[in-house]
Amino acid sequence: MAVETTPAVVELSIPCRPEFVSVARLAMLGVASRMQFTYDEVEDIRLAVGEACTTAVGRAMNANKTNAQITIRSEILENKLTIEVEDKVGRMPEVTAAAAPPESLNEENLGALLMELLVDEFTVEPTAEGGTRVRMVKYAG
Amino acid sequence: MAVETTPAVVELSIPCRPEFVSVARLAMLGVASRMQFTYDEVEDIRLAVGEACTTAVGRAMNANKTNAQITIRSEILENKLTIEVEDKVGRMPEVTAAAAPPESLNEENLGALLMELLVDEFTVEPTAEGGTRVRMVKYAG
Amino acid sequence: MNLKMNTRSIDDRASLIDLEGEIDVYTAPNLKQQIITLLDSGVRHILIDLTNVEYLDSTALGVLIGGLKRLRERDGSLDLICPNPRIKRVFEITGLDKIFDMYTTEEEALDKMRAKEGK
Amino acid sequence: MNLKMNTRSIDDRASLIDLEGEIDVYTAPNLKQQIITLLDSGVRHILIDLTNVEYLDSTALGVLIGGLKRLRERDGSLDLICPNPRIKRVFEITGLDKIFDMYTTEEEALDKMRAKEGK
Ligand SMILES: Nc1ncnc2c1ncn2[C@@H]1O[C@H](COP(=O)(O)OP(=O)(O)O)[C@@H](O)[C@H]1O
Ligand SMILES: Nc1ncnc2c1ncn2[C@@H]1O[C@H](COP(=O)(O)OP(=O)(O)O)[C@@H](O)[C@H]1O
Repeated sequence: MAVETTPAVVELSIPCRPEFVSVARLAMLGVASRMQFTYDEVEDIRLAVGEACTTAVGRAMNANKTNAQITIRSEILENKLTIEVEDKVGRMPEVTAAAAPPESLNEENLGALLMELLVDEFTVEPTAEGGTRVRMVKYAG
Repeated sequence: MAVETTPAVVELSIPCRPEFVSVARLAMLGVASRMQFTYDEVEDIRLAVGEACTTAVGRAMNANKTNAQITIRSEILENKLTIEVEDKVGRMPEVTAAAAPPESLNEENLGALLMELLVDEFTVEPTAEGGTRVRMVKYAG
Repeated sequence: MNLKMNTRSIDDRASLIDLEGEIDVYTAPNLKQQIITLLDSGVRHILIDLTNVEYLDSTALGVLIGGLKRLRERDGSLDLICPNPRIKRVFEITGLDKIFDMYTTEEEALDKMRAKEGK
Repeated sequence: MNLKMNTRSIDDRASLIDLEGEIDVYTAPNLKQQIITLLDSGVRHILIDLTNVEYLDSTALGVLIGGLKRLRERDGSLDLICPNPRIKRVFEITGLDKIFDMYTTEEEALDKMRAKEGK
């Protein structure tokens, strides 16, 4: 069994605006590609991170806070990738994605549903600064 | 003429190790692709940033400091991209790339030569923390 | 990393939107606008070709669902051409493959759409 | 984003290394090792096919220059197949296109290499 060692850390900060979400996706593609993930798992991670940033951008646009930054922090261990996406633009609304019938899905709960489905662990918590922290864990191999 | 406004900032921190340089390249590809650069200019930026990180990784490996981080900070204005690559792993040696005949080029001065050729402004300075800061500016359009 | 959009008229009630690139929070509004423009011009059957789409997120799904609703309200249709298994998978895991009529080739999709127009 | 390497023997003194992907500070050591292995096994003419290389940096150039020096010291050669203008440009702006023999097709490169072996 692999011994847990100190994780490598990649941290990215982008403006909370639609045109920068692709920067986060590309950076995560780079991180995940260097790990033991399959091609499909790398795609899952790219989409999950894109969704996490997209909810923040949506809330930032509603709150007129597109000057804020989003932080995407990855902790990389041999077979475990932990990603925390943190914003300062308000709380992510409670979502009941899994229960909803497909017809009633809107963008917001679709995003939450995708994140839940694409990673192994998915938690959302409000931050002390009045924002949201999405934490996702994906295991490789 | 375009009015200078507050730049958008993208900041990335990666471990000073060979396998993470591609993460910086991908993130910069994302940043540059969203600006008014031509396809060739985007490639130039990708390579220049790769070279800046690579010199830091080389010095980190020599100094046994691969636990350090490299910071890649981009300031994005409508037609001006400023990139600062900063490390804490010693000084970049003086390079006299432009003067050297091609035969005498080694990896180190090749890297410096490429950076000089690929961006519009290129400066190297030691940091207070005993590292190096490479500053590159590229104008779009 | 952008979205290229190519719209082509099939007949006065039907159009095909050919997409290439990434449909995300940055580019999806362009697709939404295009759907609205077609609707306003009287188009009732829209075929969206996702063959060359290499990324698509919840924003894209939202726009497609919205378009589908609007068109169905007007007895129209919004169908998808989606041979790429990665992209198809996003519809499958969200259950949206049950909401959209999805085809693998343009030919097949056009046949089915003409049938819908017929009735 | 990795480097795929495929080595094929042309004759007992010549080999072709077909590369695909990115040659950078992470992957260049593999190429260096492969060149050294070939040298140690008696190969004196190496042809490197960069057709499917989509990124190459100073580390890659350093390995190629080092290989070229070692082979020339032994009356050998290290030539490049490089049809991709983006990759070729990196050699051109650094002046290295004057140091390496660079070809557009494998056929052309093999012809010239056989001529070198001949003398
Ligand atoms: N005419 C339209 N064409 C395409 N997409 C639309 C349209 N109207 C709304 N949408 C999108 O569809 C999604 C859900 O549709 P719906 O609930 O009908 O929208 P609305 O918020 O206008 O009531 C929304 O996310 C919206 O972005
Ligand atoms: N046998 C070899 N094969 C491929 N590359 C080499 C070899 N030896 C050295 N190199 C690379 O070539 C570059 C310069 O070559 P050279 O000056 O001959 O190397 P050295 O440092 O061994 O004297 C170095 O960056 C090194 O990485």
